Amino acid sequence: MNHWIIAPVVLPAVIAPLIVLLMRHDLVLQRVFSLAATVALCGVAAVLLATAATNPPEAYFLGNWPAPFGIVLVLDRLAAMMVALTAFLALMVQLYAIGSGWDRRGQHFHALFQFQLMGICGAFLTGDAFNLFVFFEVLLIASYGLMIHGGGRARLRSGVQYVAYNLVGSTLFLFALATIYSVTGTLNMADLAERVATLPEGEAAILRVAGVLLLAVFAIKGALVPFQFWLPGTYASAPGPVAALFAVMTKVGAYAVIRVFSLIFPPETPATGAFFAELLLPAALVTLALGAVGVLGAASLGRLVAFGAIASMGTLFTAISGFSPETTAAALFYLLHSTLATAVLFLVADLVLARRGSEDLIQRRPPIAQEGLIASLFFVGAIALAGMPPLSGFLGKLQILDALRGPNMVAVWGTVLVTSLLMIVGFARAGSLLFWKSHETLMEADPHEPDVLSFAAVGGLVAALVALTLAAGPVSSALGSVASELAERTPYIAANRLTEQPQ
Amino acid sequence: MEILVASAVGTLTAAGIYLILRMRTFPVIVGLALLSYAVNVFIFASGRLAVGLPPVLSKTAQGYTDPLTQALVLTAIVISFGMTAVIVMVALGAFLEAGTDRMDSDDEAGQ
Amino acid sequence: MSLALIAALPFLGALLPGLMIRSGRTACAVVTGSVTALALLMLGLHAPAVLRGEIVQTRIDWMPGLGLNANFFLDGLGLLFAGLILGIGLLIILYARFYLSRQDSMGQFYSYLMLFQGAMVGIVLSDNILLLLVFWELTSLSSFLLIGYWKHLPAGRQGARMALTVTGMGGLSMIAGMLILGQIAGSYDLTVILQARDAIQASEWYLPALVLILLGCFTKSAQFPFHFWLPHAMAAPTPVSAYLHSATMVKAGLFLMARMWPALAGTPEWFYLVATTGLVTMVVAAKIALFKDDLKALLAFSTVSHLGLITMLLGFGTKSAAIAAIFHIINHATFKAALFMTAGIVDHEAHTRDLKRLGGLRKLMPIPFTIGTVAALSMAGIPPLNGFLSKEMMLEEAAHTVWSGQAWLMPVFATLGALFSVAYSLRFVAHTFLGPVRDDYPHRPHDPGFGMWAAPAFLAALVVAIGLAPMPMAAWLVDAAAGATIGEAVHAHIYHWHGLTPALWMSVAAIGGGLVLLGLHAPLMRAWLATPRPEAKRLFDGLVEPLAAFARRLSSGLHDGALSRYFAIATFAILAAGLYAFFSGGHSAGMRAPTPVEVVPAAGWLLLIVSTVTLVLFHHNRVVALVVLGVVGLVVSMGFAYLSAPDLALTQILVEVATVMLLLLALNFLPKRTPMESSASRRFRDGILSAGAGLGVGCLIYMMMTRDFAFSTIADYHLANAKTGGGGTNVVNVILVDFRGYDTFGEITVLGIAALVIFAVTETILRPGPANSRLLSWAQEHRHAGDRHPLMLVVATRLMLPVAIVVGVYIFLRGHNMPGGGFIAGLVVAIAALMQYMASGFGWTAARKRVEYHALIAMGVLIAGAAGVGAWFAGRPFLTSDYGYVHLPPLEEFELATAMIFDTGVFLAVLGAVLLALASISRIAVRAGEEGSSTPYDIDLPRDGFGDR
Amino acid sequence: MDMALEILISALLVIAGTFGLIGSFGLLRLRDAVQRLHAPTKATTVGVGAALIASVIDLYHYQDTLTWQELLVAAFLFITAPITALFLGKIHMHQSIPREKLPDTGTKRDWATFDPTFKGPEPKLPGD
Amino acid sequence: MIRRLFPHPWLTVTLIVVWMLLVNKLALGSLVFAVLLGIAIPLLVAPYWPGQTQLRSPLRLAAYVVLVIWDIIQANLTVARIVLFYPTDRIRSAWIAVPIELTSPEAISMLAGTITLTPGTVVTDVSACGRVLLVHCLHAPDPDAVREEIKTRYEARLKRIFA
Amino acid sequence: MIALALTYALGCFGVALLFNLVRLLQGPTIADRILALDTMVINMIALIVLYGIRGGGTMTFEAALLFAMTGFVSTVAYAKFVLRGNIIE
Ligand code: NA
Ligand code: NA
Repeated sequence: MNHWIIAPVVLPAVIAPLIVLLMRHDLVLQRVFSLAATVALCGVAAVLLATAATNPPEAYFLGNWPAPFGIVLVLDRLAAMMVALTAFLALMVQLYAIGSGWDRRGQHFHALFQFQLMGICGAFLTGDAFNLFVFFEVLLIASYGLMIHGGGRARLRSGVQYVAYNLVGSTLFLFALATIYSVTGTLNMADLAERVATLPEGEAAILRVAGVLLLAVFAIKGALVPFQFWLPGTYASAPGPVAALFAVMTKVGAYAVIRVFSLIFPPETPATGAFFAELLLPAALVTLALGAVGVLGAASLGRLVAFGAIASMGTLFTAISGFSPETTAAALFYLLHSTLATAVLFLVADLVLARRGSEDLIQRRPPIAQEGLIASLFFVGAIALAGMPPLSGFLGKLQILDALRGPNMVAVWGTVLVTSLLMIVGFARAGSLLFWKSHETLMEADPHEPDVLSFAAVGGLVAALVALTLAAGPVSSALGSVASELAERTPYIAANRLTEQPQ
Repeated sequence: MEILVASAVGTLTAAGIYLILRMRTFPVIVGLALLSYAVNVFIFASGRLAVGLPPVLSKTAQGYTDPLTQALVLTAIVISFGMTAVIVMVALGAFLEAGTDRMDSDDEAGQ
Repeated sequence: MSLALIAALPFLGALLPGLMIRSGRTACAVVTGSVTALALLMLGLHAPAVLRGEIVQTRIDWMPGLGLNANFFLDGLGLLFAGLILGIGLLIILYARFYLSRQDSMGQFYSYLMLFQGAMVGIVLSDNILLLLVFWELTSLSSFLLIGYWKHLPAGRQGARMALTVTGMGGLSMIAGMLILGQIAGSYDLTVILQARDAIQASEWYLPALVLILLGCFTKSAQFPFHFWLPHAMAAPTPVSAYLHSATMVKAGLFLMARMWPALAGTPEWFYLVATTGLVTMVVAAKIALFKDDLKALLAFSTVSHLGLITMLLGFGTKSAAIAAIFHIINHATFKAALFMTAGIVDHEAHTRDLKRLGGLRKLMPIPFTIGTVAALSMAGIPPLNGFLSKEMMLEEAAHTVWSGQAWLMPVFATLGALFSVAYSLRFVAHTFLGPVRDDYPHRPHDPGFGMWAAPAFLAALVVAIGLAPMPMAAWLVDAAAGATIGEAVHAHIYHWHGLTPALWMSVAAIGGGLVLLGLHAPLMRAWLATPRPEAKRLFDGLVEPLAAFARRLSSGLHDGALSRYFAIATFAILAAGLYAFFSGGHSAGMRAPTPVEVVPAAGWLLLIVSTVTLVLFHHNRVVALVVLGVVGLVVSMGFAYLSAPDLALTQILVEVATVMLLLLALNFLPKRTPMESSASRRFRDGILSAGAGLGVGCLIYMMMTRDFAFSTIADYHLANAKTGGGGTNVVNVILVDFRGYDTFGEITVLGIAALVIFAVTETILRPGPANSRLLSWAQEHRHAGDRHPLMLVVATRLMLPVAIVVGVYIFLRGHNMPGGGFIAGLVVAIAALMQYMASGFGWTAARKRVEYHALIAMGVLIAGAAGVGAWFAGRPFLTSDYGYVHLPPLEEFELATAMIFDTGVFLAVLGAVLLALASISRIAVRAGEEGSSTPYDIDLPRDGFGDR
Repeated sequence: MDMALEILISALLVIAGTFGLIGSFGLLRLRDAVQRLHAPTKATTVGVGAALIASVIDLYHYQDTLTWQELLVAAFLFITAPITALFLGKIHMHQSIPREKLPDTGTKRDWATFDPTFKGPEPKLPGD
Repeated sequence: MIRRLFPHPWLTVTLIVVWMLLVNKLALGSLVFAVLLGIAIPLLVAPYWPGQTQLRSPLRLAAYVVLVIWDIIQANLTVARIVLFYPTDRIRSAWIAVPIELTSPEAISMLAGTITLTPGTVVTDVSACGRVLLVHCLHAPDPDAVREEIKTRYEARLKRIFA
Repeated sequence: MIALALTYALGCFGVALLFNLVRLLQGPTIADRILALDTMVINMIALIVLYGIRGGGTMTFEAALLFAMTGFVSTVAYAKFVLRGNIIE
């Protein structure tokens, strides 16, 4: 059995309590250990990526219980990719948090950060529906802590909303899981896939309800309309590096949709058919539109980026709703891209905030330290998130448009392109208001130490975007194989070695 | 018995949702608590009802109820306790910082 | 490879200026220029082959899956454009070196310029339409940066945004068009698409694709009605205007129409769309140009007009028109760039570009005057300059083109356009250079240095040279480019004299009319100024600003933090989707026998329903709400006990108490009442929504409970294997610590994190800030009773704390076989500890605490984790358990299971988490001025039995 | 013997039920809050006590297991009931009864509930 | 040393008994474990129970418990009658202050507990000096008799039990 | 006979619960409500014991114990809140 599979969960799960236990009062030690753990996680992710690329999906039978009776982790290409993305993003964000001193502004940043990673990795790796819930909760509760890290009026007030909204989401998740269990009698995802495929006709209605509830849960995480409301306030109020890390949190929702609805409820399922895709697509398009409108109308940089994130989720879900290998591959490419791009912009927003004290886009302010560099980074991030060339966002959108030919083509293309324009205009407005200003009011820029670590972190993310762009060919063919593995389903199910009831 | 349980779950859900639609943090938290009662019973009942058939193995037992849903509910109870604790604290913090316990934060939409 | 390198060189060059600027402005310009020169040189190396009719290709895979590849090819058309871009680029670099002032950041300028140059070269060399799109959009972006280069000018910001908006929109529509085109042709490679004319023009998607692509071309080339952005882009420094807005970028649209000509042209749709647009643009823009006082605005509209001219020619769809178009592209590039640079020199020297403030410069700056005059005459189409040649060709084509059955229309309007062109060209010369020398220039002008006039002079020389000797100077290039455009070899014949053709008469009419117009300029100008007309900026602002304002209202209106509305929407959406889902699927009624109803459970049910409803009705009184919530928790726990779930009952009741204590601790600081805020209609809406949700959930669970499982459940396995595999008879506990121990691991982690979060929030509240100030000035709402720590409670606790710990140990140990376990035990002990806190107070109790709660949590998670990791050493997966029976004489045999280690972790984590959470909140009260107690109870006993006081 | 035990058990059960009901009835019937305090805290204690004894005997008789665990429950209730009553009584004294209606302590110090350990504005009663 | 190891010997005994009651079987293993707990837990909670209580006579304590149980049963009947049959306006409630001589907190608590458990009387407060109990009587036409009974029947016995 | 007595006792405590509910809703003071809740817990403990007798199991004892413990703790908590505002001070 390949113990590497569980390492992304165990590693942070051990480091975090160790930090709490032994280095609670020593920030330097916390930083060293936490950073080392994240680096190690990157290494583990690389191992997993390599394993998954060359091997069929592999299950890890926790407690040595056979599936579907115990909990399994399943390493497949998708899971490995998501873990790797998380690890990389986490490393950059952590560098930024250390460089900018964000980790100093409250208690337990590093422990919560590691717990957050534990939750995210756990959610990506699990092959059990209820365990997915548990790790959703781990990642959520850690995210609550990170979101309100540092405290303060605005953050706590948005924090209440964020927590409340997600608590409702968690409750909904439980409703959904119980409903699924009551219909199928199992929780293992592979087993669910098999049972759902052969479900008696009379159970279809309840199953569909369960599916809708699940979709709603994932939609909350993924900020899909009409469940996107929590995002702008939360992301705009969260500490910069946390918002950047949250770039991958929305992707957890997207991941879950991909996983569950391509494994358990694929369009060829008799009981559900294309029902979910039909729900998903319009919602995704509206999400995209709303996000773009928000970008155009945002009054602060934080909210601008937050709406950009919503728009990117709309794009992503649009691609996902195709539920074909091509669309999934396109979606995954865009997923990688938008995670990095959103993170870049949130970090840039924090750089601006740290120097200016406000992200207000309306009032003109004196220039800021390192303005040229920050402006360039903003520009790069903006063209990435708006999906302008030459960065991967453009390639991603092209791929999505190319893959989504069909009856809904006009609606999809129209929405994607028009919203791109709105976002371009929005980002251009914001950029010019933020960084182009009257020389008459020119004052000496606030002296602000350029902290190398912060810029290195943003640079690292930008470099990743560039790398993704340059290596788009190999990456997208790899993602093609991820998507086809998902579409095939049988390797994943076979990895679970489902055992019959001993009766 | 089923109809009692179902109506109880429905009532708890309705009450919970009504309260989370209120404007202050406190009723919302109470509503979330009710909702979590509702969902706990919901999960529990999804394993079907049984009276006098506890999930503890014994020679004299005439049968057993579904132990799995019970384990799931236990997990759910614990998690929602943690979550409730957090939201209570965050709500308290928000109240102390802002001087109001309004849930709707109309000041956050940007100027 | 070398084509890719040509395209890449400017991008690489974009990195250099920033580095070189430290070595000085000249070095910076030299390096930048060398890169361009190198690219030009490499291009030149390919020229012979291309001129022979060969096509040079480079193919690099980028995203083969998508069909987006870095494929480049060079044919005559590409050669022409690439030559123009690089050649004029070189001149602009030279010119800019002297044009930019010391305050301007030259490194940045050259970087942007090179970026732009690379994008343009990329467009014209692309052999893949997706690649072309990449470069296409890049030109929009880099031009955005260039137009906004002077950040201090509001006009620059707006012009940049307007240009980006308009060309960006065109680019996006072009994406759609190109994707359709690729779909029809089966490939995104241009060389393939250009061969697929028949398939493309026969496709039902032809018209949409054409419209979408043309939208891109027209916006980029500022064709009517998208012409308005160009004059505003003139806020850019003059080198930018000269380069982007006359020589190159605006020609990208023309290039693309020429490029796609073999595949798209020749249909009526093409003709009417392209030729008409071109014609209208030519006339309208020329007319506007006549009335512009700003030199650059005049030139800008003249550019639009000439682009319209070329567009019209391409729209005709004939070979000869295409040749004329290509030739005019060349000519326009030469005279217009020269004119822009001249205007820049004037601006640079006189510090104004306003024609009203100029005039008489002929004497002061003869060199610019000469250059400008030559170029302007060419633009006016005065023989023998090159502008004349191509205009003649245009008029000739127009004369023979019938528009929708109207033979007169094209020639008349073409002549009109030419007429305006003559007028504004001559006005440029006359009002700038002719007339008397004035003494009120903002700055006294004189001839600039050689560096500044070299580039326009060179271009003016070209104007003359091509004009005088078109065949040797330009025909070969026209042949190559036009051949590539049309798709077959052509041989252009360019002469000054064609005989007394209609074109000649039209030309004469244009020159004559133009002179008349110039003569009448002053009164015409007054009339023009008196005529109301749509102003582009106002129109654009009128469109974009309300749109942005609407966007702001919409998005912040929707996302205004009104959480209750968010919830209402979510509830409604889920309910609607759920109902839709249910009624669209097959459903059969359940057949499971119902469980009989007994009296006491029915009473419990009544209790639950009534108290739940009461809770909702009286929730405004928060304390009462909490008491009633206690009833709900009690009944639910009781229900679990009744329905064969003892573990659940125990856990639920314990958690309930902890929750209530938590809420009470918080409520101490919160308002004690919830105000009545919602309107009756809001309450009604919420009532409907929640009743609907409740009904839905109730029906769902009813349907679930009344049916049998469709498959055997996995719980059967748990029942069958709990004892033999997990070593315990309490199957629920075995599931928790063994079958699904991983869930439990996650669950205690959640609890631990919750406590850490609560601790962290407390810390932030206790820092200096509004919350802390509020606490320091905290005043209790009501008078408090005395006796904080009643004696009887303290004494009872002395007994109950140890007993509860014993009970905890007992419950922990028996958990594997009977209801109980680490979690319940942890809660029991935690609540006993809380009782101690309540009895003697936070200060007194905390001062005597032996362990850090943080450490308890961490140890708990670590021990649970260690129980999991331990299995690795036995070569088993995480959390694999083992158990055995130990016999230690004379004691009886007892069971030891590794799961107990795990459960110990659970115990510690739960204990630590609950205590840390509640203790954290208690610290807030301490800050609020509460004094800790130094005694276990408040009563002063006359003689105390011990000395602790 | 069996019969006697059975009667005993039944009697205990009837006592338990009766006193349980009386306790709650008293809670309903009695006039003021302090009076109501007497009913449940006493009668239910006996009610539960009888039920617990019945349970011990029943288990011993029918299940053949002598369990004394129930004693712990009873002990627990006996220890806690006075404290509950004390607290509720304090609330009454504090909120609903004028100080004059209560007797003096006869010592220099007042009743603990009124001992001036806290100074603040006049009460605005919570809870109603 | 012994005092250090057994801060509250009676607590140790109590815990051993409680454990044996809990496991509900008389086995050597359980007893060993009970003793271990009986030693460990008092040590653990010792900080919360400062000082030591002198229990002079455990036997008298047992007798006292029996007496109280008997009184509870008797008084229950009385209260039941009042609750069921007395018209509410005929119930003569009374507050009485009961001065006490007990000084150890455990003894005072035990007295108060006894009074409350005996139906008809409830201790609702103690004086701040700890020398007077405030007792509410449900139906006490003669409050002085009640005070006297408390002092003689319970307090006197408790004085002898606790040092 | 036992069965009959058991049913009687169950019924009594069931009705008692409803009495408690009425007092809970009626109040009028917060102390009345807390007392009603506390009594409810006691009645439920009785019910647990009675169901234990009916089911013949020993499983119910710790439920009774923990209900007693939590009932007490929560009553004290409510009361301390009303008396002092802060329950842990
Ligand atoms: Na648990
Ligand atoms: Na009592």
